[in-house]
Amino acid sequence: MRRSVPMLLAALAVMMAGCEKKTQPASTETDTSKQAAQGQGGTAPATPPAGTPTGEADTILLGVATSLTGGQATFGVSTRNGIEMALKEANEAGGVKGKKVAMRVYDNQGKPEEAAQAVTRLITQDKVVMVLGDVASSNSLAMAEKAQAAGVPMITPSSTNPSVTEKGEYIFRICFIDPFQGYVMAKFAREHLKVSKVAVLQDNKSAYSIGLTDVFTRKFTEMGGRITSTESYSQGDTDYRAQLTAIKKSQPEAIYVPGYYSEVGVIARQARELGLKVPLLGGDGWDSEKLYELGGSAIQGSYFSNHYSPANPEERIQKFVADYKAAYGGVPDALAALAYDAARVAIEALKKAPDTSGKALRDAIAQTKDFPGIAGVITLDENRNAVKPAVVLEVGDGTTKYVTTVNP
Amino acid sequence: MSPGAEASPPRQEEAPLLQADSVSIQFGGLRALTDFNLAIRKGDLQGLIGPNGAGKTTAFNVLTGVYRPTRGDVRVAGRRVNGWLPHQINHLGLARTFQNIRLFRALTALDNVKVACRAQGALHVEGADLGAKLRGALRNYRDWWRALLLTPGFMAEERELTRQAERLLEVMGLSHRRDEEARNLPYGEQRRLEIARALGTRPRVLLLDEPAAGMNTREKADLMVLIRKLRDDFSLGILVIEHDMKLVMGICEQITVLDHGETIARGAPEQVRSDRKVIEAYLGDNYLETHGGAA
Amino acid sequence: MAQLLQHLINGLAAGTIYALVALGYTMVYGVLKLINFAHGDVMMVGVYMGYATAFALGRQTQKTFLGVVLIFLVAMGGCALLGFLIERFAYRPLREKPRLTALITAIGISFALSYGFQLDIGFLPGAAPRAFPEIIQPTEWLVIGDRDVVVWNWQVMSLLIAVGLMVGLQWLVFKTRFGRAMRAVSYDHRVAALMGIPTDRVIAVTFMIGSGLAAGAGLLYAIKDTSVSPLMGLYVGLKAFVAAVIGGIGHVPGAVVGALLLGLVEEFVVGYAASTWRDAVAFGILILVLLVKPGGLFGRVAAEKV
Amino acid sequence: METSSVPTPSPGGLPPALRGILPVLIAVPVLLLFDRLLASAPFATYLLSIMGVNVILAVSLNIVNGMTGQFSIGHAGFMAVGAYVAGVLSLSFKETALSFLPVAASDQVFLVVALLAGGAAAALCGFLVGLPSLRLRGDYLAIVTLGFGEIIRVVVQNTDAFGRALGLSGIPQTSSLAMVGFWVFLVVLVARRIAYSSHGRSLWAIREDEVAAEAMGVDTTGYKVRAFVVSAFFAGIAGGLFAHFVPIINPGSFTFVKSMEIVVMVVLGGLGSTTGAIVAAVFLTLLPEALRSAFTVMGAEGSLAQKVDQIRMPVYGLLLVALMLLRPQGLFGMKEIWEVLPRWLPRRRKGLA
Repeated sequence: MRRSVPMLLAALAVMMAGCEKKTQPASTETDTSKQAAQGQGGTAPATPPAGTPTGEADTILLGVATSLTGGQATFGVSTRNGIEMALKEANEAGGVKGKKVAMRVYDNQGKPEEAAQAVTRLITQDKVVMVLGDVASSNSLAMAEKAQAAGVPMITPSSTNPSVTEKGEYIFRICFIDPFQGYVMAKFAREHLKVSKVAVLQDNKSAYSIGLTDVFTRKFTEMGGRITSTESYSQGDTDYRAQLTAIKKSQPEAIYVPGYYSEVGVIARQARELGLKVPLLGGDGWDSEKLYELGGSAIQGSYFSNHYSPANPEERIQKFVADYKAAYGGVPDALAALAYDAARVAIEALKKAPDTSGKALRDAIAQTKDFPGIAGVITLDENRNAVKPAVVLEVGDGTTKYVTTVNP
Repeated sequence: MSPGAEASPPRQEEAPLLQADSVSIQFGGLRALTDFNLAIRKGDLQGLIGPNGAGKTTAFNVLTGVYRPTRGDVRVAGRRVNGWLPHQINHLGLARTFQNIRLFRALTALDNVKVACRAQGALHVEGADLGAKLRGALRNYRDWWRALLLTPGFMAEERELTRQAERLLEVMGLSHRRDEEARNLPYGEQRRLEIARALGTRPRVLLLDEPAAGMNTREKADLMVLIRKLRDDFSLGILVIEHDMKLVMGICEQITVLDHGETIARGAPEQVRSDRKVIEAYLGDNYLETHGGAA
Repeated sequence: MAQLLQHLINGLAAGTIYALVALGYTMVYGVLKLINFAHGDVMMVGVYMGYATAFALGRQTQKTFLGVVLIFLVAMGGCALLGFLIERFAYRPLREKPRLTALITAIGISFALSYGFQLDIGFLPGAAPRAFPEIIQPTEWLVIGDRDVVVWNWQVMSLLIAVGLMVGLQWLVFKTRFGRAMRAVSYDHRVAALMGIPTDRVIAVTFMIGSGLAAGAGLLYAIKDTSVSPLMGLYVGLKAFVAAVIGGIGHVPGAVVGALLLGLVEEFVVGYAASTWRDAVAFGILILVLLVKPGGLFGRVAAEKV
Repeated sequence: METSSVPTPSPGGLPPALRGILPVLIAVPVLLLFDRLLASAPFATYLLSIMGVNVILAVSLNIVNGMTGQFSIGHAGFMAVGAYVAGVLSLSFKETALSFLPVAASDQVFLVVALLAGGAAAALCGFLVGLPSLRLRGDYLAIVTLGFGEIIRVVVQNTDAFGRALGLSGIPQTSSLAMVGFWVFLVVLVARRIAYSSHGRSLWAIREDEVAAEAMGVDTTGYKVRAFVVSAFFAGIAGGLFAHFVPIINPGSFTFVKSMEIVVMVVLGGLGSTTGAIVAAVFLTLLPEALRSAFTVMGAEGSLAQKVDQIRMPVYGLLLVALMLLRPQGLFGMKEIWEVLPRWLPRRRKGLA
């Protein structure tokens, strides 16, 4: 046994020596070596995906992976409904090149490993030509890794974290990103509400919330405002009085709460209870009918940034809202609208592309320009992100009021 | 053996293997043991008796390190062991059995003994010295590696353990139960297996807690012979807790009598039997009737 | 100063609820030496029962005094029944088995309840949180300054209810025949059975009382935080359990002290230090207390009989 | 798992120095072959990898919960430590390679180093958790391990280097089926050899009767801590592997629920049975997959197949309760599959006759 220790040390020394030797001369070829490294583990994007030849079937299958169980299940359900509706409409209009478009949905339970498993199953077992999903950015990231490696295009309807589309050229997004949303609220607070002191209450369990907080804090300070205090909570909490009491002491003129509706409603109630009368500000995580139930009258008069307003009088939007209500009951939230848009972008790409190979579809999606989506006009930039305006909505009694649109 | 153990002459003969110096223990307000003294040397065969709740088992627990004495010292092989852990005290050569049999029920008879053999063969972490502890821990981790790699030394050690354990089973007449799970053994054999297991730790002093409980007369007679034989063959000092007066009087050379945690008598069997206090506290208590007579 | 006072009030309000839940843990542990992991989830079920009752009563009736009493009665009664069923069919058969078996069973029940209630099949409510109706119209009981410190009627009410229940429990355990039987069972249920104490019945009733208390606590909790969700039991249950262990599990006043302590510490950690570390602090205290005083602040570690 | 059936007792007539590592020498080429065969089936590879990770977790937890009789319900915490440490290492050495090796091989070397670092970090945590808390009795230990898992989560959520709530993404996907298989094989080998050595007997003794074990000279605290360390090490390895094929980790993957899944596997397999843990882990990993496929084939698109995921957790709960009531010793009890199967088979034959 004693002999093995020096041997181990020697081996370690050799390895370390090797390491250092490599790094300097290899700096030019790191890119290729990295490429190869990834190819070793999964499949290199250059190799044609396994699921290409689906020509003989009379349906084209799209894959959907989203969270249908767990804390954010309502988001996943909206996403699925939106996609389902778009597919139904497309099929009623004659499908794509004479073929029907169908989807296969898997639940990722809100966990990245399940998302990765679901997307792998979609691509290799079900041989889908394209993947749609998810809402939560960490799940989309896991899916993006697999889709990129397999060379299957993926469109995320509503993941706002910038890093998702950075995974590679097969990953697209049709909504705006967190930095923009943070900027929108900062601008709105400064210019529209004309407040200069804002407190922040972030959800420490959610990357989305942390991301928005960071950008908002930066932008708001740049615009001459002041963040009076930053507090945090964890998803699933129900008592926020300690944080709110601390916030109250800092005497803000508004509170930025970039969390999810499930917590925001309760936060609003407790803020009012503690005598905090200032408006709350938030992001698209607020968008759910549940918000009115949970927040009651306390949440009224607060603002959040969103992808679209169901109150927008434009005809196609009203038609979408009416159709959705008829099919699923309830006003479609932004996630449903975005999912609907994503599916339509996907169908459009299927129509335009010469075949259903990953590369052809990828190129077709990348060319999306001035596409009239429900949630804004979609033009994809060189980073495969949509450049879109955001709307700011005011919460009313069981509904929202359109306030303003902020352009990028 | 020479009486008057408390005032043992210094340096003349070797220190007792097990010694209790006015040990007291208190649980909350309850004084479970008061000024308990004891000395056991090689070759001793002593008894510890007393009515129920007199503190006999408590005394065992203090001696073996399960409880820490509130006052007084316990010395094993000349070392003060107050606050030591039971396994450390065991490594100094003190082994015991339990009143309510505590075998490793799901292990085979052989494995029961092997556990004890192994533990003794392992390391001696003595006292609370940090350096010793670290050395011991490191050696233990190395031992695990040897087991994982099945080194020749490790294999030989395992074979040696098996051989030792088999020999002890043979001594206790349990060879035919070698591969039987301990819980499936009949009561008497379980008691004997406990003794075999205790012997596996290669003790110099053996504490037997009611070894004859639940045995019939014949088994008891056999046990008496066996205990004597063990003392001689393994050159042990033995301390027996026993309810059965006949057994205690029959084999012990010196008897300590406890009542309410206090030592009320000590001496040779005849001496104790005629002690007035003992008769009052112990034999007077309907004891003769219920236990079918002693003297 | 005003802020400090407000934190104190918040902390006490949270602490009293923890205390009521912690009492259930402590009672069950007292008689069965079992950590009833499912306790928090029983509480959650109770809250949903109250929620359903409130709905059945309608917007007007649920706010009347009788309506509130009815809601509490239904929830507490229903939970007592649930507790009885769990004890009868899941724990009783395991009483003579190793303690680990019962612990695993408790964890299993906790899982089945908290995840079962997340399904949206049949009567099950689904995962999304719901707003608990304001069955008690919140009014300000005490306002200091320009709403610098606000104390609400329900905060006072839940404190009174909690204290009342604790006193009642203490009286039950130490002054009644049933309490004596409970203590006997707690000491050694086999011996108690030999002495003619109906052990099964005592344990069942203890379970029912504990579960009923949990339902009451859960309702107060739902009134306080205005929302219900299937996972609330796990969160609150865990915290209450921590509180019970800190106080010394099996010790009634200990559970209360532990719970108030935990409520205050959490409040002050969030209010004055880093709110992100709150959950770590709760468990940190737990581990610290267990290391320094393995039996909790008031409990004693019973020396194992050898 | 494909490796599980390799029995530990090695054939005689071999040079003794070789005997200890012989099974490894046999396993490696077999695994590599297997890996090659499945190279064109990414889904099977993914599923088998997940399964392998679950097997490692279950078998390692079994060392503490089964063999030693302690009750840890914070295993996911150790897994998280391993995953994060290995993930951070791999991310920071992503661009580096060893000059004297082909890139693929050098990646594997880095993977192994990252895994070992993750395992070591987890083992250290195991030591830290184990050392003080193992003095506590069963249920208290359970709650402390649970608390430990939660504290890990909070720490990760507040550390920028660990990506906070978003977690780490872009970890190189260098893990392969052969690598996972190799560790599965190793953990099984280690568990078996511990179980059949004097160390294992000491662990069993602690499980059976701690007081008696202590009185027989077994350093119970020491053994418990060592069991914790070994168990945590492999949980860390499992986490590291997990991080390298998912390949994104965030705190949501290592919650109390994950710990409970592992506990269910160990209890279902039988506390103390290594093969039981393997069988249960394989079964519980494949069950939802199989049900989902079955529903999909039956044409119940969507609705039913999704219910599988929904009802999985409550079913786990009920399964635990039913198991404790009907068969508390689990599938195999303390025994291994080859000790149990022969006894089952004749009985069934008798039943048929």
